[in-house]
Amino acid sequence: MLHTLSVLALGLMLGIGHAHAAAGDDILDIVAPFEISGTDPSTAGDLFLKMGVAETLVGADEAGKPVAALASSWELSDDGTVWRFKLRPNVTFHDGSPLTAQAVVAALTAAKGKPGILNKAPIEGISPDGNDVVIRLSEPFAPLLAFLAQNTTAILAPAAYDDKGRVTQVIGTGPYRISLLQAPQKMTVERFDGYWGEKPSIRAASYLAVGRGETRALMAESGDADFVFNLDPASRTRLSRSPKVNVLSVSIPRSVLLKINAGDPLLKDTRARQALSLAVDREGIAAAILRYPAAANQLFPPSVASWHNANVQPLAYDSAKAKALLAELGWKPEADGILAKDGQRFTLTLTTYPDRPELPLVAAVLQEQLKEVGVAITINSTNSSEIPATHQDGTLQMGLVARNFALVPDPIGTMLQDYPPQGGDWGSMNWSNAEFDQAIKHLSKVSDAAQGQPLREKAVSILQAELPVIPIAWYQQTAAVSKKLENVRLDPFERDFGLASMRWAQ
Amino acid sequence: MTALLVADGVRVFARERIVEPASLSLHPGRPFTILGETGSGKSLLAQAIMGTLPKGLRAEGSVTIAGQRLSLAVGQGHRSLWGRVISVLPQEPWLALDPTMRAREQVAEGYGFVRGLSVADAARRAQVDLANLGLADASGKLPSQLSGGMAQRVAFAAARAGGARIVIADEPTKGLDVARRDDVIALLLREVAEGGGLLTITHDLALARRMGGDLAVMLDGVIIEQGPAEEVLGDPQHAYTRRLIEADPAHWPDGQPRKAAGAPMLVAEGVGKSRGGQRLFSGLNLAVHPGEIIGVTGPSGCGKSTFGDILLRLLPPDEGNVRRAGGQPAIKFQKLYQDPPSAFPHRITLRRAILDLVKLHGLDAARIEPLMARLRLAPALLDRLPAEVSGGELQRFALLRVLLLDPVFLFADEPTSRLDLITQQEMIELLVELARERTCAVLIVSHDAELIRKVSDREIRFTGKKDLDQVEPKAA
Amino acid sequence: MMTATMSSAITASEPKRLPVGRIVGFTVLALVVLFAFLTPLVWPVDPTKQSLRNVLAAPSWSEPLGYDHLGRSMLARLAAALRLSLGLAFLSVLTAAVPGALLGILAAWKGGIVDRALSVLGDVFLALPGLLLVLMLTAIAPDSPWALYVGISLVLWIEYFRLTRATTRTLITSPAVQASRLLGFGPAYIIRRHLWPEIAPMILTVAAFGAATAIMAIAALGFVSVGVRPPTPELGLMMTELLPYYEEAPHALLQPIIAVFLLVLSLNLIAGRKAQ
Amino acid sequence: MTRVLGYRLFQALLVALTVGVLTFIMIRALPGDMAYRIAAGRYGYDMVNTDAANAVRTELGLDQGGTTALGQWFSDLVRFDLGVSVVSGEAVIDEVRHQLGHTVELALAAVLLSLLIGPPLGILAGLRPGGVIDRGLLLVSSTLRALPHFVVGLLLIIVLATGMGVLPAAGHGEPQNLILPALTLALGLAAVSSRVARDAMAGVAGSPYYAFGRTKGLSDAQVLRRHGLRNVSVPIVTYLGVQFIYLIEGVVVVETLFAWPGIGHALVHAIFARDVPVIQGTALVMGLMFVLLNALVDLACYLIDPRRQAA
Repeated sequence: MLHTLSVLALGLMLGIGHAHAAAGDDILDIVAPFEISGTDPSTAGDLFLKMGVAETLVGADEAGKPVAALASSWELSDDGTVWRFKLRPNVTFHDGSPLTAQAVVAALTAAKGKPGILNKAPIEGISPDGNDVVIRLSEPFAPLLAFLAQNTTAILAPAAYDDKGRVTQVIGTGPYRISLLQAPQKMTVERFDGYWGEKPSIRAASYLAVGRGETRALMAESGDADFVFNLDPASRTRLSRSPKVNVLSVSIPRSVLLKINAGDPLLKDTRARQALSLAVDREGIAAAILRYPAAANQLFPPSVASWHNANVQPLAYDSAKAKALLAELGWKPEADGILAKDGQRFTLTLTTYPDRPELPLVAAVLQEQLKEVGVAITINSTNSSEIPATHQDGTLQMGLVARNFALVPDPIGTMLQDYPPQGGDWGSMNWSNAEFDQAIKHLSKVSDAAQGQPLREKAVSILQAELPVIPIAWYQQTAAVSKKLENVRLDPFERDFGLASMRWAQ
Repeated sequence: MTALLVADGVRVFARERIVEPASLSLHPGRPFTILGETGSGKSLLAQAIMGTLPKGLRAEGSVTIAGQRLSLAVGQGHRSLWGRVISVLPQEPWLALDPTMRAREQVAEGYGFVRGLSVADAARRAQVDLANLGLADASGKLPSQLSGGMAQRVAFAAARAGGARIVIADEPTKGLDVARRDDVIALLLREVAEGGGLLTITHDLALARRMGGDLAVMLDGVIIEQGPAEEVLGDPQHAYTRRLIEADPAHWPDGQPRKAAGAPMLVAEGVGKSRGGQRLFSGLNLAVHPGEIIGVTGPSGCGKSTFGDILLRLLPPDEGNVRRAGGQPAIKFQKLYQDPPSAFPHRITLRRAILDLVKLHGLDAARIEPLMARLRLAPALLDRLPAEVSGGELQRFALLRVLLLDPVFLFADEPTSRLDLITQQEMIELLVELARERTCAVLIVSHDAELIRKVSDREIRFTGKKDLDQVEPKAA
Repeated sequence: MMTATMSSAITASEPKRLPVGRIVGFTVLALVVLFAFLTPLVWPVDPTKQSLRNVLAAPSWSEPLGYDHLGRSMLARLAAALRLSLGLAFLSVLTAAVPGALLGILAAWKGGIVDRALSVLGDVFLALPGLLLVLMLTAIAPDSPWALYVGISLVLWIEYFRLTRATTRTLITSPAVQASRLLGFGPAYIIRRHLWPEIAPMILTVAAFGAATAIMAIAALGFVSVGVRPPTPELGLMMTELLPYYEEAPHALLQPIIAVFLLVLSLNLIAGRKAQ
Repeated sequence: MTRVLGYRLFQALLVALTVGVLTFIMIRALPGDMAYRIAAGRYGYDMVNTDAANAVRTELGLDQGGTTALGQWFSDLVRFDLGVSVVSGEAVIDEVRHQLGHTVELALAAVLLSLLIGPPLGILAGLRPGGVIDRGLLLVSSTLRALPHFVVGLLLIIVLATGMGVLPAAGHGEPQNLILPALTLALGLAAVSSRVARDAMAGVAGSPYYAFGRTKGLSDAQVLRRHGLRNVSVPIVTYLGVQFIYLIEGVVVVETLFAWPGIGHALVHAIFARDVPVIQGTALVMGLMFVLLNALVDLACYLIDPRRQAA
């Protein structure tokens, strides 16, 4: 009460002219849309990793290749089932306790017991061995390194867990330690002096979750935030003209795609899916909604070099051909232009979710474009969980989703989840292809990049031909960064804000 | 003896002139009363003199107060006199007292802010004033806790506290019953006896008579007669003044009481009623015979109206019972209300209201016209809303409405208390005449004992003592 | 007669601006309604039809209000959004007013247990943040205006209930009603001639305010992405969608804002200034 | 007074009862699978899948009957235990306390600001009905009332934050962060409270006791102080009670616009994520706050108005 009053009085009496300190001090203010949904890495690990609070056993470089992190090196047994990780020496947690093999095993075991990523690897056992951590697999599993770089596997100190395995406080090993955590919106961190690696230049930083894109843009514009993550297309255009900020962008392994129920009578025939794909004007969508060159002519963008296949026939826009294909399947337009066959009309429900604001817009454009070729779409914009839920109960017809292929730094992790023979919540549905399955299965066992290349090309070309999902657009991540800040790089895998390497301009 | 206040050619204008030039002088120790009906312009005249005319009205002429001459056209100079030299005893003191301030404080303000006394002194003086008025206990009370008479006295003390010797009393007896009215008159006269100036505005002939001093009679914005009160009232020169005096129930011709005849058609036996835990009356017996006129008097709050409502079965009695003899249907028992506008649906025309009634009971619409003529109601009035006709006219419409149903019993609850004298007389004459003609029994309630005495065949007098009641035949 | 004119001249110490305000209010509302409902007849363009070439184009003769960020006709969208807001507001107010008023009369008339039960029900709704109700309902049926409609009606009815109950309670014991009863009139007559003429103007006032509240609420919910979803044109949603382009295309963002402004202002003017 | 407070207590009980039952029924009626919704809330759209949903289902025992869960909630409530958020795993009471604190801070600042803006202007206008101030105020308040909160908020941000750069656009933590959201709410509140004050003042200034005060010899300032302010403040304070509803609704929009971590914002999120305990707890606390505030208004009226003390 008194506080409020005095603030008000101050503000009013000084004619609110008192310049705000938020962005003026040496605290780096970061704003992003992600809410802090708890203290457990399984729910909020991404933010602890992004803010440099927690670290994983394995890291990833900008191409997604595994690099040393808390594990300084590793080796794989010849049969490909036993991984031995050598821990980096002289690493301490923020509470001063040392990083031991026991601590790592405990953290990984806890992570494996919770929804996340480790429970999807064929792990038989995790055990300490001296200063090493040994992970035994039931079968060779090449993406394990990428899995161990994923944020839900972040390593916290034993003191972080209570007796039931729940995380009560965040004690990591990263260059920054948490000084204040106000879930779900605010977190402040300060430099951790006992950090094993290079000492960061930025002393302290704050993180604020701001859900509204417009508000984030306004904060960048007004100088309230030094680093604003995830800009909406319109604000990006506006901010790029602002004298105070630089707008950075990086192509990321995330694609907008139409998840299709290939078991649906209307969509069973590959030609029907191809027709839908041909009816989509991707360039138009990219220009109007995403406002950067993002038309996806295949599933992966060129930046994901290992999975981008330059040799496949690009997906194109040709509504005449789309109509021809549909006519070939026996569909005839009715008076209102909507196709029908045997008294059944070509109508589909498109499920999407507004968590990513561009999705409903893209859905609206798709609705228009598909109407051109005689396909009527009903848009159901709902909770993101409806996609996996309706996948499971089989009622989904089409879903418009933004899929992150870098859940782990190697897209194979996502591919394994999304495109298994029985279908995946965020990938194929009632579609399978023996050649494709073979290729993917093989890939999960091959750890050599060059060796996997033909397999990847094979898999991508099958997806391109059969279209269990129809790629629409590729994403770019964008951020507005204050000109006072130097050495800012955007991580295409969205693992890290890069706080530790930033510095104030002199 | 110099005049305390002289008004010279005071006129009031709205768009046109609504108060014609009026002049008067107010002397110490001699009350001055302006008598007139509602709308005669008497209050406007007083407001012009006081300098409190509402927005939209302006005055001309001049007023000299305590030797200071003010031009009303200029409209300045009053403010410094208010409270110190001249003050107003407002009408309806309940409304004129701040509802959220205790009585003593409202009086002490005059001492504190106008005379500049300290808070303690002001409070002490206020307490003394209130005690002198018999209100020592009321000083800590809020206006809502005061009776009308007490509020009037508090307002009087508050008006006087600033030291003003000239008091303008605007309808000081409005809404007070007879006993309280006498108290106020005594209070005002005491002030005059001490050498103060008093200008009273009233429509109440009895008040004017009791005040004595000088009297001016106003009609349609004109002072038609002015002079010492005894002279004006004793030998009125103007036809209107004569008419006004004749309309006083005291001057009505004595009626011819009739003996009750026939079997009683309405019988109350041992009726009793309480309200808010207080016994109003009990054990009342009454037999109403066809065509008789029964007067009811008594102080306010004694249960007169409640008794009438019980007879009409609008309220259930707590004890005893009411019987209707002769199998008369319910609609033959009707009521006339005290405040005519509140007894009609507000938003429909009188024609609509009456035609609704005709339609409901399948009455003969042809009866309306002659009856309206009898009641001296112009046909054009039918197309007005209740609020657009005068109180007297509306009460006659109410009479018309019930007479269409050929009632055998009519409960007239203070039917003329909101009407001016002349209108009152017309109304009562018509009521009595028509009731007699149709052998309709009437139970008429009034606070005016004179009126009751003149019109009724017999009288019930509520004494006001809670469980004592008295039913006595009228002394022939 | 002089009496009547004189005293009304005196009591009207403040100028009677209310009728003028109402006339202006009704005129503006009528114009907005005409715009909303005539536009599709005169200008039959699909409000969801996109032409990506025309994104954010300024007004021109061929498209009087310009295009939005997806190249949709602003004119068609604005008219459709107004129809939605007006329709929802009208329906909510109607469904709140009719049962609210009837229950109010019932409670006052019957008194006793009926009155107490209904009043307690009213208190429950009063004590519950209305927003919660609307939010929950919109969560049940995320895509449809139906939830907004039910939610807003449930919040609004209480006002009518309390008002009619209070008015009826006073009127029912008034001499006028007593007189009508004595004269043999039944409840239907009393409602028609006594209650309705008194209650109707109040209901108009509350309804106008209620409609304004509803329109604001729908827009506000659209702004927090609850309620109707894209591509349905809705005023709040249009503002949210066009907000990022406030520099590029201020004309587009201003249109829904002006539409809400005119609607709410006209309704407030109709309601008059007393019944806040 | 005891009666009034007793009534408020009764209202509070009603709130607890209805919030419990109503939210429960509604949540059960929500479309979609609860386990999936909660999983989406917990793990985000990138990580929600059937495994996560199944884990949630087992962990939270979502298969148990509805009545059992409702009974559990009520028996916990009696012990002031609102349960644990199914999304974050934090105790609901802690989450609500944390968010409520921010909302109360914001709301309080808004009410105080609005009281500084609205009633004084309204009283000035009411002293001269039809005058320049009155007409000007009518224009401004009509305009403000016809503009949605977020439009006002945005205008303020664009002018004061991005334009002039004197205030932060959004965020919280610094004292200055409070000013813009509070001002946004306050302008909306003042637009109405100024009219209430104006009408009350015009009524009081036209009343016989106000006129009597003047003819008693008091100066304009004395009459205003002695007979004006107290009588005007009763309707203004009473109206505050009504404004709290408006405030609660404004808070949801203003909090999302200004990234203010309050209870309205949290409620919207909890509904999206089907965090039943948080929804129940938040709704309960909001309802009880509303009742409490109204009780405070009753108390304030009681202190201001001696009529209530006498009654």
